[in-house]
Amino acid sequence: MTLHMTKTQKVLRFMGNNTVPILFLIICAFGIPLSGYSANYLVSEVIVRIARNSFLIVSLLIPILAGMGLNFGMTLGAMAGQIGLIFISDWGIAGIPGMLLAMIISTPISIILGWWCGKILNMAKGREMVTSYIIGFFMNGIYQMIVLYGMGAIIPIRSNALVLPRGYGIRNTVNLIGIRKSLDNLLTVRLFGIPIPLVTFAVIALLCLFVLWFKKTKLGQDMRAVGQDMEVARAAGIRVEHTRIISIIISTVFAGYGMILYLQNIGTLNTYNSHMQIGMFSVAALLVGGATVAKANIRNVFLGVILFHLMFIVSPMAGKNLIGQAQLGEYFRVFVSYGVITISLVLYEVRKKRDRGLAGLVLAAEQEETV
Amino acid sequence: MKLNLTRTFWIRTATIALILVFSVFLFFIGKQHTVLVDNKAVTVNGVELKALQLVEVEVNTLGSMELAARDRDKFDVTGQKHKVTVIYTDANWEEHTIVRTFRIPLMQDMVMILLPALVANPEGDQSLWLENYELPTYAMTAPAEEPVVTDDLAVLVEI
Amino acid sequence: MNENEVPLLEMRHISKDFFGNQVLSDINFALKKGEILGLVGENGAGKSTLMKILFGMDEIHQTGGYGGDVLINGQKVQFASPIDALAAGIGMVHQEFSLLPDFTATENILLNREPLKYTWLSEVFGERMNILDRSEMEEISKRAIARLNVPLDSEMVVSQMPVGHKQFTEIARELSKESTSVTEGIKLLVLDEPTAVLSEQEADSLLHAMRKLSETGIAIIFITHRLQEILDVCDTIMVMRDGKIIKTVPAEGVVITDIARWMVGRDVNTAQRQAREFDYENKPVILSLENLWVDMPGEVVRNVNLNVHQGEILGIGGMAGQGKLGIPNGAMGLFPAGGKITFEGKQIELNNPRNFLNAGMAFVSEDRRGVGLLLDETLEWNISFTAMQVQEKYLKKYLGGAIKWRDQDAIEAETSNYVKQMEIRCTSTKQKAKELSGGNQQKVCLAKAFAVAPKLLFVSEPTRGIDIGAKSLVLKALRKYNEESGTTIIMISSELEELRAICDRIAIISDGKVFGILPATTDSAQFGLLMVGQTSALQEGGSV
Amino acid sequence: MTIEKLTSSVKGMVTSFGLPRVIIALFLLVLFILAPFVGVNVGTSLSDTLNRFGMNAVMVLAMVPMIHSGCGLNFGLPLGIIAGLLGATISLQVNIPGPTSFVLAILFATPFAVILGWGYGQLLNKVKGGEMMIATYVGFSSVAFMCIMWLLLPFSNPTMVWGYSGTGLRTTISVEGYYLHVLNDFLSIRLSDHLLIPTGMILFFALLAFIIWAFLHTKTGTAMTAVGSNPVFARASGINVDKIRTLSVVMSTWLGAMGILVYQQSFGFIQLYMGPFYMALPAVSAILIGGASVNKASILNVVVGTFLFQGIVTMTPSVMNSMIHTDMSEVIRIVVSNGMILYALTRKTEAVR
Repeated sequence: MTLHMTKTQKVLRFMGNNTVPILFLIICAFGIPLSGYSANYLVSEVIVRIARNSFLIVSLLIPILAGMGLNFGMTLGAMAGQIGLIFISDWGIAGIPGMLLAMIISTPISIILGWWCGKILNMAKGREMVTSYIIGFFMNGIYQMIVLYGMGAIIPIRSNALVLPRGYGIRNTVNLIGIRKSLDNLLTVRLFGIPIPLVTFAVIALLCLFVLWFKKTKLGQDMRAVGQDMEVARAAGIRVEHTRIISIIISTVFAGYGMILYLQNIGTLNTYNSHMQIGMFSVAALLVGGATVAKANIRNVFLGVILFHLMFIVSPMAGKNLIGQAQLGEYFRVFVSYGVITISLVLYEVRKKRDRGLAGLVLAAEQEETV
Repeated sequence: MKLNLTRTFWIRTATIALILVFSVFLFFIGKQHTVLVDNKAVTVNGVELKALQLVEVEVNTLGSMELAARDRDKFDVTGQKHKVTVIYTDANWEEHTIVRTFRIPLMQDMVMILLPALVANPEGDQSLWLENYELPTYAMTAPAEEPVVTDDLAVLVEI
Repeated sequence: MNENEVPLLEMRHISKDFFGNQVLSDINFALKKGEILGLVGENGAGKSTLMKILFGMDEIHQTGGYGGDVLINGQKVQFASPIDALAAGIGMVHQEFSLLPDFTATENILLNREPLKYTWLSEVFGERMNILDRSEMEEISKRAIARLNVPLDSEMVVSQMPVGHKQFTEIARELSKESTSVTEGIKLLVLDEPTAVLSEQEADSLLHAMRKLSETGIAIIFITHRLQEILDVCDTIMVMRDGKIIKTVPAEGVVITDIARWMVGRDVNTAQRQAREFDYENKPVILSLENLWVDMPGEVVRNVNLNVHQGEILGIGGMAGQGKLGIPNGAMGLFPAGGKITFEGKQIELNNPRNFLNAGMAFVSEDRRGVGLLLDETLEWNISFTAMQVQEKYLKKYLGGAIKWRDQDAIEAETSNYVKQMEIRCTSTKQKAKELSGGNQQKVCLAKAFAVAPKLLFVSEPTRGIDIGAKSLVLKALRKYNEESGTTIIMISSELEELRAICDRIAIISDGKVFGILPATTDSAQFGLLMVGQTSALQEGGSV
Repeated sequence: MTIEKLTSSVKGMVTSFGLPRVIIALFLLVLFILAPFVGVNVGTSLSDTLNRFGMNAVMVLAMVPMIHSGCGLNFGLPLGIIAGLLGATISLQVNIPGPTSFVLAILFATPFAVILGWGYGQLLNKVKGGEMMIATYVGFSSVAFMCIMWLLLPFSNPTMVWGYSGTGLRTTISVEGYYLHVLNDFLSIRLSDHLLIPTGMILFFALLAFIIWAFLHTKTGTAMTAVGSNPVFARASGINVDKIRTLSVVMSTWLGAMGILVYQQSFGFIQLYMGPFYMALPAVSAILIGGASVNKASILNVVVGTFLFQGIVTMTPSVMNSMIHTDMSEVIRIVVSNGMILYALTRKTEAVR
């Protein structure tokens, strides 16, 4: 039974379902002229960021498919990727072989971390998000223990450029000169003077194709089933817990690869910070693209990267031109990143409640008909 | 756990083995080395060789560079097998070109090509003109401890 | 049909007890290929336990298995799990839909049994990396739907389907289980109240489909409360009561009244009759419900009109899922409700429990653990809480009432009073509610309601899940309370005999509406008819 | 007592107390035992622990009302801290030196705490079941929002604003001359050279703890506990669940504001901008270490938890540093505190709601 909707109601509903992207369009529409950046500059910056970030964001899609919400535990994958990068930097492996080797090293680490994370999340059904978020913090402690105290002491690291002067522990920043932009610069085409890293885009396109293909596999179908109703899936003989763990493992592995891709573009690794931020920014970007906790697709990823990073690029300059303080714009974008996650989470919960209330409305309408 | 020698098991094992082999391969081709080219007087087999007046050196196709006497410079290369091209003019103002290939030991970060030795023994074994090079370990005056910032707030606003 | 044929399913001397509580005893029946067996009985007659035994549900194994033999095609079987039963060609359609809302009919029909197309990645990552063969899936599901002969769109998403189509999807899922090397095609289908949620038209087409299926040789066990449907479609009728088979008769020539009598007609002396003469007609109406609707999942109330007289004990009965539980829950404001409720002449605003409590009503919920108790708190808290919050009992006031301090002594005294009075077995009044047995928990719930000294008391399923001794204590306590303090009591129960034991009159709810109100002394067959949705010739017992 | 009896009673104690808690308590005990052997002064350590206990206990106490009403762990503590910061900065702006400024700070912080808490409570009522994640992000976004405000608000006290531009508040503001150590020094007892008891601060905490304890014994407090224990029961008993929850959130927010003021007077500085960002996590894990769960907490949990947590935070750096010349305390703190939160989140019994 459906409630009849008028045209204005439909528009309102569309607005309601796309509040966050619309909000961001408005912010960008005000921010871009205020910043005074040229279109050319903005486009080239956005392209750099699509190449840099979208792989990471795509890694969030699969747990959403399995109904586990936003995987804040993707920081675990990022850590694995960083450990891979530290090793190849130490060994002095450069270029594409270096990246590939870093990915190969990160894979087993990601798998173990993802498996562990999935196990924990199975113990905390119904509050996966907050749990995965805390897992990120917890693992950060372990990561620090390994990287700051273990590396150079127990795990052999030879390079003086990596190890702190005290003899163990990795420095704050690791220069990834060996693999810096090695993928981006492999094949670059200039369109209207804007450099486009073709190979990186090809890799991202390949990943997107994989995700689309994955949804058609048996495993993908099982994940959709588990995501909708664990009990029904279980009754049909699907191994619910196992499937959920696999979805987290896949996400973690991809996050690791995404991190390597991200850092090859940046060129320096902030050993103790990069991974913590990346979770937050990826989640925020995905939500800006119109995804919710329960539904996300590839369109959301790209729309999100574009809108979110446009805001990110323009806000310091816009703040400076508006108030005279660039600092203000920087705080503004941090506020917006967190704000957007807050709004999305709230809207999701409110909508969930509203849909539950809908059944009552139908009943009341029915009642009025009969009376 | 019972080991199931099924087809899938063998395929998986083979895949893992393949990835491991591939990693080793990546290690070989991706390993970065620094090749120093040195134009200083050296003594090889008891023969003292003078530095060349002016020499043009190129490793692989990384662009040639000119070295005057007592100059030293470097090339960054990946992989083990490389080619060095040396162009120099001898006392008779005749231009000579020497092209040699050489191998760098896998775990050696730095090697040095002794140009006078190479010029003197263009056909000789690479050990005559290529020597492993280690960065001198200076007696360091207790390096300043680098503060480690593990708090991710510091950079939160700086992306 | 050949009489000497080996029956498809045979059950011999099946018995089952849950920790000494005999729920099934000496069940014998046989089912032939293509036969439709109508299985009827009140709630708790043992139908579902019997089906659980057939399917080898975990619940049965965990409670010590069962006695007797189950034979399929003359072979003794014992299923370790429902999966095994499915593999042997037995399918079941539950009353509760087990469907995924965002999947299409096809996807649901073939859930976890999808035909796959090979991809090379599966060699490394296991067969779940094969992709679904959509066209094959479509074909299989269309074939299954065709066997049902209903207009079901295989590509429609379940959440957009009318209820009937969801039911068809469930049945099609069972039918799609064709013979493979490991599993056998469907031979026996159990339908648990499939028509309960259907419109008449939909139910007709389902019955039609059942006939067609039986013609193809599939045997069907059809569980329903709609007796007319049984007569329409079944070959054999089996009536169960109190864990025994009362009658197994061919459907031909049976009339509805017979079935109804077999269903409910138990020996009168099993339940202690405490009938009394109570002249409710001359008492004022204390509570009236008009056009009440309640959105309580699984117990939807659609349009209830009911007058309750002061001082009476009114019983509300009916089959599970018909809406009888929705009435007190909606009236007390626990679930969204609409309509009009008047108490002592004043209309009461709905959807806020406080209004009802303030007006002097109280409610003992059927969901003891979920609604009735603070499981993690002491008995004292449980018993005193509502009275403290609503009527400011057990409070010491300081600073002119600005500070309302919990009066521990008063709470303790009151609690031990109730513990003694109601014979609540506990170590102390400080014991946690979750540590008590079900019967004692129920007594605590009653004490909580008595503590507010209500003028009208809703009691929902007061004897659910408690042993016989506690049952009669609870019922006695209710009757005593009614007689001593003159409190009007509305008791909702699935057990008709229990209602007949203490109520003055009984309203039967069917399909979310009051189907009839009869004095408790009426012959139980009359109630049986009402419960299965047959309007009785007798329509007395006051205004509806 | 026989050995079996002993082991079984120990086992019972461990299970009732929770294994992680026992491990943490034993760890702290070992640290205290080791301390004199590695040349760490126990008196100083104890004094430090007490001081930190006083500084943080009120913020841990701020967890109690929300846990009681079933709103879960208050990851949104930064919101309360912001109310406290507003009170502190306005008090400094008014520029009345001495202990009076502390009273003023409390007075100014209160309306902000009530308003923010009320709004926050309304929000949490709309998202029942998903409180914790949303609380986290409400905390984060409010901190980020206040970063903008600290730059823009028209404060002018020269001790607070950036010297070179004359506008915008500094990142850290000293409270010297205002309320530095007002509570610490009140009735403080010096037992030895190394052992100083900050009586005033502990008394202040005791006062607030008493108020909360007393509140939980009133009619409304009883209702709050019932709402947390079983909201459906409470609703069926005529309680306005949303109102009680909002009240609990307001109380938590106000306690958060008080907590940061106590913290500042001892610490000596007001930390603005990203300062309050992660302050919720230590408080959350402290109360969990103290034996609280996602929906049950008592004053005792607060006291025990804060002591254990702060004890570890003070003892690990000094003892570890003297033993292995490595300061792993930060890592240990991260692992212990987040591990504790994870432990609480994954408990089956607590995952019911």
